[in-house]
Amino acid sequence: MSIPNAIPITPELVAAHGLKPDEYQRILDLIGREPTFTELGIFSAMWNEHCSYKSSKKWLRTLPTSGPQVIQGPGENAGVVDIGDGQTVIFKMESHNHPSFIEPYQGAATGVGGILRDVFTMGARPIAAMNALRFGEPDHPKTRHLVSGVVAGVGGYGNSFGVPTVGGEVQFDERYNGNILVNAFAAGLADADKIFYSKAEGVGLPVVYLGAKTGRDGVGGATMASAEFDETIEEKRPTVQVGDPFTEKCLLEACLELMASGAVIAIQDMGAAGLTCSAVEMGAKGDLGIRLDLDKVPVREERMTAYEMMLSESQERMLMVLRPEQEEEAEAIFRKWGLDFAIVGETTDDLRFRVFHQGEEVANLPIKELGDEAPEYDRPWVEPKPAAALTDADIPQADVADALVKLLGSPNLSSRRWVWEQYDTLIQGNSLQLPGADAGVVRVEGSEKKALAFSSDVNPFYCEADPYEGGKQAVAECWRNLTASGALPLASTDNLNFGNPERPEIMGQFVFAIKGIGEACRALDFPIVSGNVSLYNETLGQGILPTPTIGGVGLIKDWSRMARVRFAAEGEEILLVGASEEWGTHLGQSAYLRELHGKKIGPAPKVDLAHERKTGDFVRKLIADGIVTASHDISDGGLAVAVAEMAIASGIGATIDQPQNASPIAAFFGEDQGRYVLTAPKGTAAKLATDGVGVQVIGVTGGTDVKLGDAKAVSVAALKSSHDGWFPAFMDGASH
Amino acid sequence: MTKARVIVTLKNGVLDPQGKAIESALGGLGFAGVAGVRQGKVFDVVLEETDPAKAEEALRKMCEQLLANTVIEDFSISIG
Amino acid sequence: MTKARVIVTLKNGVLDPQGKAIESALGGLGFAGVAGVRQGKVFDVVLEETDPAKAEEALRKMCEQLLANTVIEDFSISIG
Amino acid sequence: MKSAVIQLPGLNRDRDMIAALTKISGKAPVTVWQTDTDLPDVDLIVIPGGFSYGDYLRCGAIAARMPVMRAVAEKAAKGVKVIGVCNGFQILLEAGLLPGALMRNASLKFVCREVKLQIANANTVFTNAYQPNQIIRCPVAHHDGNYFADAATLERIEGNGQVVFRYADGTNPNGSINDIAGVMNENGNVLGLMPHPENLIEAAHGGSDGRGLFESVLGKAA
Ligand SMILES: Nc1ncnc2c1ncn2[C@@H]1O[C@H](COP(=O)(O)OP(=O)(O)O)[C@@H](O)[C@H]1O
Ligand SMILES: [Mg+2]
Repeated sequence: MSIPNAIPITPELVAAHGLKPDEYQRILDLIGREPTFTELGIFSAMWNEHCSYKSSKKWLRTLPTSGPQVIQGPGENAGVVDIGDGQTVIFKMESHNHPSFIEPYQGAATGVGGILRDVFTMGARPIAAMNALRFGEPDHPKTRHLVSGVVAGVGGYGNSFGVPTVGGEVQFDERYNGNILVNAFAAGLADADKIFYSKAEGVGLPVVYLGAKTGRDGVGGATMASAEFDETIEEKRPTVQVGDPFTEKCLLEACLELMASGAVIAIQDMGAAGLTCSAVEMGAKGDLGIRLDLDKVPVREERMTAYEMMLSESQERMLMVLRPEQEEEAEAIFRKWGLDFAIVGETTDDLRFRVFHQGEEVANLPIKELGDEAPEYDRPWVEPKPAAALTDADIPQADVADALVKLLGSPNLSSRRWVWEQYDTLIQGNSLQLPGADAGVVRVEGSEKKALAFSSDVNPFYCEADPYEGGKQAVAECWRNLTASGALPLASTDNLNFGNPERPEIMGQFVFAIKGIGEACRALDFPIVSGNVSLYNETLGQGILPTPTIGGVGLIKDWSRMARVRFAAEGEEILLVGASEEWGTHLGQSAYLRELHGKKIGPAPKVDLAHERKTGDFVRKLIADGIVTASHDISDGGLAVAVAEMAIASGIGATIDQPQNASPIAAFFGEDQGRYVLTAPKGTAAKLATDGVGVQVIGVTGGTDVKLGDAKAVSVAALKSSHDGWFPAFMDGASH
Repeated sequence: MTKARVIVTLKNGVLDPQGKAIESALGGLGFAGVAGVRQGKVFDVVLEETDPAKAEEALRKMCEQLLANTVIEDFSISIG
Repeated sequence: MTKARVIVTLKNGVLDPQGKAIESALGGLGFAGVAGVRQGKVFDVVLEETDPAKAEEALRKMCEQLLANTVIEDFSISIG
Repeated sequence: MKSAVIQLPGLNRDRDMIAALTKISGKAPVTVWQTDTDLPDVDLIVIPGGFSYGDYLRCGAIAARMPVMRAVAEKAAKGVKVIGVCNGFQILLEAGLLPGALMRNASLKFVCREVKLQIANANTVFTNAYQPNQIIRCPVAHHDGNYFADAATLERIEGNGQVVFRYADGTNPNGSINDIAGVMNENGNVLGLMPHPENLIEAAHGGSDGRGLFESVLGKAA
């Protein structure tokens, strides 16, 4: 079944590699001859959208990526951020959308494996993971199968590897029917003086292959991730990669042990397009050539060709440049962990990427140009037209209490407990806040007081209505979730999931979302230090909702002072911070309209970044000063849902005033931005110096009911049963 | 009643971490000369259907829809 | 080389949560008349040993020592 | 009181366990690698949780056959106290040091949540810091914790008081027979349990109900 090496290069073959005729011409101009079959494979891997970012690079450059806290921004395996005391947090988010649609368990599992590797390649021990998932409408025949497979896959890998999953997102919408999104985030800890990079240094040094053996898994995977789905999808199946979390855990321990020994000069994990991308990157970054001898590569299948070895996406592998005098020591560490260790090449000074197999030179390419000369496009785009404003007639009225119960039990607002209970959220013994909180919080080992907070956010409905405001909002909501837990947001990572960039309206979404993200990150001092772009999320011409997921990390200086969502006690005053006198006004694209009335209409809420920052800084200070007893940001579903979540988490009820001169629907379900609900002992608000931040006392905690204004009281138990009920009932439908 | 046995195995080339781990464990226990292990699943199914051809047809459908993950697995059915 | 297949099944009376879940899932998918499902494991083992009797003897030991948990499982071996 | 923690590839709650033992006894345990056959002279051996060898084949099966486990069995026979938590429990069962077997959870899903545990036998070296029938909080995190034993075995271990922990108040997360969460051997020096007391020992964990187990075997730190 193996593919012979001497295959004539035809236009069809070039097209099958996802290379456009002008891109192929670029290859011919660059090397001055026809590429060999293996070389064609190498180019297709390096120049596809996934690896080269050819459609997005121009726009990614506009994002803010630096700040005094940033040690390493985008361009390495993961971003590195200072958290004081010589410690750093290293993190990134990455998509595994297409593979997860084809084989949900393995697709999601290998997605988690890939992002963990990105983090520990840099010398960090992973301490937290998140997963942001988007599925088609619940009634779609594939949805349950995909949910159950993806969740089992995320858990299957992360639990076995041993990293706590502390947060994430799950959302359903018909626009993901044919293209689900699986975005995985991981963060690790490393000392600032023990970070490892991929830049090779020194000529004539051994290039070492580490980890698992190479098979034919995912040959052509990176090419697939850059292609739009069509009916031929069935034929693309055999490229499925299988994850082996046990080997990954051994690889983690072996790598950290090896790094501590001082033997590592440069290291790079093999992700998309495996050996090719990792070798080229290590060489190109260090201004060195690389020479590989494929006969030395540990393989697990017979008669593998050079082409297959260069493009294999077998998991749990790394490439390293080693200090030759420590070879024996290094090999012993890998043997102890039962892993492969093989010297497969060396660094050279000729700036060529030369690959040998069975005595033949199968590739000889200019190493820098493989990356640097990749095509870059300024794809045409059109400015998105924000949706028209709503009129009163667009907004159906409803009983506030009934609406709240229903909203809490709707597919997109119900509790995700069914999901996160399949994840190990406690392992490592440092989890301070588990999923269900505004942010997952993990204690920092080696420090008495420090903790890190994590959140992942985006509202794709806002982004569809207005990519610019939606992009701003994704950043602001993430920043707000970190703030609500008491953390100072440090930096973020993005996972930009969009449709086909060759369509100007999709490209327009992309351009404007990035504009919004950049602006918000600048205004909030929340630079982007790593990220990933996933384009072509489109099936038969229907694109997904624009979904720029933002993953954020914040620092809590003293975790005994962090805030939780749950009400702390009865008889405390409930403070609404950052809201207008009418409390809420904005219902465009709200959960109220969408989940209860099936209407995805109206403009996205506007994010006033100055207001956002001022309000957040104020809230964070109140938390740090120990003044507030509970804290929650207001997002989907508005004030009513936020208060209900605080009640459900604590089992304590609340009574909220009736807003003056305002529509109760907008007041309770409006999704105006930059707002928080806090609680504090009675009389606290009156004594606060608010510095112009709006603080209103809107009610009191206590009892067993939640009562919103003039609406009837609903028991916390009823709210909880609605909130907890939908997901298990939905998934149970799978087997009946 | 029909008793049937369904065997589900990984397709060629698909990584089998379990088989690999077992292979090396056997080596560790002193069993020399183990050249390969692949792990699969077996389902012993009892059907009320008595016609073997109909039973086999039903089992094939069960395999395609549930018992096997045909993206990465093959299956075989034996009746009786 | 000898190719062998080892089948490991749960002993009668031992709880089989996976088999039970599959049984009810099959019902849910509309397959009527499934009277029972038990799930087991299959190992396809390649041995360097060429003598079938010796191969079988080795496999038996592997089963007893590793492949089966004889507290709850039975095994059977077929060669070739 | 000296303790040792066994390390095998794929175990991943070893760090949690080492931290717990260190915090509670004031002394770090020694660690023992899977190929070691010479165990140090200790009073307590702990096999922590995780996915030894990926839990491929059966949970704990491959680990149970590693050289270090022969040494653990010898120590156990001499009366040294042994605790296996989660995967450690599975390993002890596979090694034949405890009766019964652990099957896939009845839900077929991994489950991580807090449950209630009843101290079914407080008259053991592992539980004497608890009250008889005391109900404690404890987290679980596992895929294969569904305890099973045949009728004769069950009768025997119940009769002998070998059932040490039981899931209480309807919180059985995995379908275990008789709500069994932890069992010991007849001699009373080898204990296996699915829940993770090491993850509930301090304020940061939101409670310290798990300390009792460690305080029973180690004595309270000064
Ligand atoms: N896939 C998931 N894995 C883990 N936790 C999740 C997942 N999906 C949602 N959660 C958790 O459920 C809670 C509610 O999610 P969400 O409504 O998106 O939060 P927020 O509105 O605060 O951004 C959060 O604590 C989140 O971390
Ligand atoms: Mg929130």
